[in-house]
Amino acid sequence: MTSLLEPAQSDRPAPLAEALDEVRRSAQSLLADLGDRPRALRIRAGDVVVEMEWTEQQRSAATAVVAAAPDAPPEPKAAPVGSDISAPIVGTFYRAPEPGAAPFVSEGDQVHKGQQVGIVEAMKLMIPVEAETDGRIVAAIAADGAPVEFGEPLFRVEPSAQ
Amino acid sequence: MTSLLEPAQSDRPAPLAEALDEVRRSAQSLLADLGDRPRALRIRAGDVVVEMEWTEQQRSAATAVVAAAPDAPPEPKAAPVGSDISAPIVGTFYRAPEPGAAPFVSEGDQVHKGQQVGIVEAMKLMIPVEAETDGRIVAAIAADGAPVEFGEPLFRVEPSAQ
Amino acid sequence: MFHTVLIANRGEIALRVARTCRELGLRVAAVYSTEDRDSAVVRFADQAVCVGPGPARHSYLYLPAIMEAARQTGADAVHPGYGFLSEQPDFAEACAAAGLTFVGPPAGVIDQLGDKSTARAAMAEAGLPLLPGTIEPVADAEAVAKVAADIGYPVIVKAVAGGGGRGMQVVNDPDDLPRQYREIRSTAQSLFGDDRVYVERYLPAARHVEVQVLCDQHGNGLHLGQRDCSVQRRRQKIIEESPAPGLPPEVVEQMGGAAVRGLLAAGYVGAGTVEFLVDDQQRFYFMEVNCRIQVEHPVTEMTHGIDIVREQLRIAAGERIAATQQELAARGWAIECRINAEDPTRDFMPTPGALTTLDFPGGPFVRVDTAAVAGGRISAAYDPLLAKIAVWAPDRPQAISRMRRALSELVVEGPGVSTNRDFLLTALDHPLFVAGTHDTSLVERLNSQPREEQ
Amino acid sequence: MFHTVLIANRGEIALRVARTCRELGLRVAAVYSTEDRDSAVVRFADQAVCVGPGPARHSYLYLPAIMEAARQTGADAVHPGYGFLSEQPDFAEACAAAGLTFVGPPAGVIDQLGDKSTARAAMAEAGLPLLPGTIEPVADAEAVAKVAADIGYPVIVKAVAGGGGRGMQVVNDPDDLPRQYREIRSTAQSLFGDDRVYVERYLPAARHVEVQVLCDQHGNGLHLGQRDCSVQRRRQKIIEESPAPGLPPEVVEQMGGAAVRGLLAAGYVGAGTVEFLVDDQQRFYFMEVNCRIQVEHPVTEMTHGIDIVREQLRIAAGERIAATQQELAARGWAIECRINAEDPTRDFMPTPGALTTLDFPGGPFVRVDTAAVAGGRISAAYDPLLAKIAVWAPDRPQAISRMRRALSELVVEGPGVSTNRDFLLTALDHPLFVAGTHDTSLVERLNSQPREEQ
Repeated sequence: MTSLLEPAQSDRPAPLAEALDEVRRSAQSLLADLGDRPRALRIRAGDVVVEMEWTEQQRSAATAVVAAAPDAPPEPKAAPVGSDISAPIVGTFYRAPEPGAAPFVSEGDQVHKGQQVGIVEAMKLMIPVEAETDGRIVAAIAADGAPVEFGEPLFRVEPSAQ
Repeated sequence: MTSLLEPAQSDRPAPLAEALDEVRRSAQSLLADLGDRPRALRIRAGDVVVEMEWTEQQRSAATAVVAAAPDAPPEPKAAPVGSDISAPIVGTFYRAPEPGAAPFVSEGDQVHKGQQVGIVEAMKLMIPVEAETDGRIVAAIAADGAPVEFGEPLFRVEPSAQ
Repeated sequence: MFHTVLIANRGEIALRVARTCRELGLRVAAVYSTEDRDSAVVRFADQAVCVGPGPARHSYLYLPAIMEAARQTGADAVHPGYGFLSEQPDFAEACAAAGLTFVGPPAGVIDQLGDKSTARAAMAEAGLPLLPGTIEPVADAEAVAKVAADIGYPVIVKAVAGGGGRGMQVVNDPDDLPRQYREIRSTAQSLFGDDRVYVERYLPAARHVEVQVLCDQHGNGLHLGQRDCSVQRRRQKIIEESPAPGLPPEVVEQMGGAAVRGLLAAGYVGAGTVEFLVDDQQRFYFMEVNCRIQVEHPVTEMTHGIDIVREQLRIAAGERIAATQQELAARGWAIECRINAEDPTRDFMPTPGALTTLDFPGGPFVRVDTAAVAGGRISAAYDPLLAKIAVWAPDRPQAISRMRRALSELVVEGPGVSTNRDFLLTALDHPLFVAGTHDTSLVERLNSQPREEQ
Repeated sequence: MFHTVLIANRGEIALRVARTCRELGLRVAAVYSTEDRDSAVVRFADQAVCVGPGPARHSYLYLPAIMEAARQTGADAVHPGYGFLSEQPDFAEACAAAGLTFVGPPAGVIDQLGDKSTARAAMAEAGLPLLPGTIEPVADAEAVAKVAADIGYPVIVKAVAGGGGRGMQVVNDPDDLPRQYREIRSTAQSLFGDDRVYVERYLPAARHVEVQVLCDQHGNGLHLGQRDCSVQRRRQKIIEESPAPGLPPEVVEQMGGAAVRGLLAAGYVGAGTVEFLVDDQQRFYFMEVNCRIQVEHPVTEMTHGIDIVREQLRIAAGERIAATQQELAARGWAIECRINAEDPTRDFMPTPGALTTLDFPGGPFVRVDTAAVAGGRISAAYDPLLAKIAVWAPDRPQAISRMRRALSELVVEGPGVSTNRDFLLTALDHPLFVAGTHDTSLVERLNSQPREEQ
């Protein structure tokens, strides 16, 4: 019950909330009326300041961004980032060509683009996993025999300098 | 389909939306972790700047305001602004004490605080409307005999200099 | 039928009534306080009038403002919803005087049944069983003590003007009686402006079972079965279901018949509810009449396939009840949970505030009645009811499973806002509730049990 | 009963199935493509596995990925929903081979009934009426011309492997036949990898009426009445209702009996739908069998008070159908509208995109099935179905009024997103729909009418 927006038994939002609202609305309505975008916008009202700037190419789309940004979807759970090698299919990951054999690659190894680094088995199909770039295996992320989902990172690779 | 947020066939929001989101989220999470409120906050990331200041007494409630402001309800339809004289009850507004009589006040008239400027009739009750401040009637907004809602502006008043 | 219906209420019930009006092709006029400018019913309505500031006594309870709103909108009928002015005889009378149809019983009937003393007298005369106690108000502490000694402790002292769980006091010990008698009279005076009280036997382990009745203007009446509302916190219902579990068919029939007889004898018109207490021997006792639509009406609608608000409007327009009691057939089981913005761990203290996230359940056999929207807020000025979630299933165990699923889908987030969702899930899980043998003491049991035991 | 059910689908139907699994106490395993990472069923499920990228052929249609997901989640049953792999005999077979219960008919039955030629032969043998035409595929244009001359124009040439409104061509003029015959074979080859076609009489003014059937593993079968799905755009249903308006009771009974007889004869197990065309003389003709749950199953659930997904799961678990046809009782009228993210003014072109505002209807007798959430989006990778809104009422006129009310509450906003809401309202208002005498040509009528005339 400490929110300023909802003081017990009061009919009116508190001053800060009102001012914030006013400035936001004023900025939105100003921008809506302009049609195009200014380079910069700064609105100050009492303790509240809204300051906005746009680059040339951002001007045309700024309104949609302003309106939609608060509802943007959250970060994907397991998106491939950097130069990870990720699973090409959901299945069981194997680091070696057969049980007991040496792994295709180990941490520290140099790999070249297209080199096989593992296998994902799905429905008895053995699907090779290949390096997507030349580089060095920095970390083996998924364990041998682990169930992996599509797109799950298997190795982290530091790409070679071009 | 011109929104930057949803380029056709792309999985990722566009850079500005991401940055805005990132900065807003970063501000929110920073503030949430702090527990109390700083005097000022300024975060810049690329083209996006969020700059916030709090006064001493506003500190405790700032989070709620930050969270709630983007979703705050729209502008009240008929909220009294400035020094309007507004209807004290829903009913029928009369500018004169009886049919055919001269109006209580006309545009340009000086009024003093507490002076009767009209009547709202509700359920046969005649409720006097009084000036809330000394000043000059700038505009008569509601017509004689008009139905008015609670809080609807009746006159615009320019307050006298103190 | 009418042209324009003014809905003299707010929140979910205002929207509920508006929906049926729209379906009937009637114009919807809403009223709102400055707290409710952007409410669901305001957006839904064909016209909306601001009737005052947030505090209800200056808006939703302020008769001149509501009557003016009816006049300005050209309404020819007024639906009062529940709470606020719905059971004020003055309001029904003012509507009649202004030539408006009040969707509810006549002012005189509200007056008679709203006073517990005259209501008990009328129902006793119609042959309804009452708990041992007084029908007339008792004049002083000595008279109360004498009655209490006759009927045996514990007794309950109730304000004649009370209702909705307020203005009553259980007395377990004769020594406490004089003090408690004084207190309840003083409470009743300050709450209702009427310090008359009466005494009856108190049933510690009773079930709260009520009968939904419909009476038209032509002397026809029928009932739509029972609702069990025994799960209550601070004497307010939080889980309701229909039919009432474990009630023998002959009791269902007797209680239903008694309720219809009682209301017809009182000259009732419209939808009304007769509340009974049922003891552990399945004996039932008249408690009170609610002269309005109930919060929990959806469970009856789901089992009977009847839109009760539609029936209210048709009856108010003078139409006859076409069906007979024999033709009505209930199907399956329905349960409603009231989602309140409150904190069950802090004695159900309301937790109003802004709603940032709001996801309601959906899918098969789930009904949601709410006026809350993400981005809106629960106002501190009113009751903390956030939503009603009702489910239907062919039988009670499936209905409980479905309600558990539905509650698990509910997401309510906002700074400072909490709900009773988890508390409701705990109540649904209680062995007594699962068995359908719980009574009004269930919530107390839950609160007095350490969490480990549940 | 099972321990874990893998739901091999997405969108509203995946959530629909998950809800019933939860109510039955079954663990829910979901699959998702990278497009659906944050979908409703992913959040609802006990476990979720990413099975591939956005394009369905690499995820929801990719058998090895789905089978691996079932293995990884420890599923003992697989529910295929509708579309995707639901009517692929290979999938049912792979499940059986992996020791998983496939919630649907055996692979051999799907195979037989999915081929229109063998399906028509089987149903003809079971005594179901067929439109005049060929049962065996026709080999060349000359043979088609001969059949067409026998049965009379217009005729319809259909791909044996077709379905869902794709792979068919109406021929009005004998002169067009050779060209149109070549075209449809070529289309069928590219769509289904099977260019066999057959010919039957085309009914320009037919109603599409289907029967919901349930068959258990013990040879018991019954039907849950009819659904009329005559309101179609581009041969896809947009408004469905139950019962079918204006169908005489004897036709209801004969068609229902024929559907059950046909499926039992085919060795069907589970929930299936037999589709019929009904001409203006109320004669009905077998069209096809759908070996899965239908999009429009909610209307049957509402009139019968039966959770069809629950029955699917119980049947798959080997339970017997306990009820008899005589014990089943439908109540009232239900209508469903499919809300698609599409633009009716641009030939129903899909309008995928971000959803910034999303308000669904609620209140009495309204059901919403959707996986859409505000802040989410309608993906361009899949079908543009945004939500199903279904209503129930005691009779058809009230159901139409209620649907109009419910649709009026719907708010969908987002950059570039539009819906068919207003189009649905126009269809509901059409005098032929209001009278219940419309047929599958209704949408064409609406589109060819100038707006002023409506």
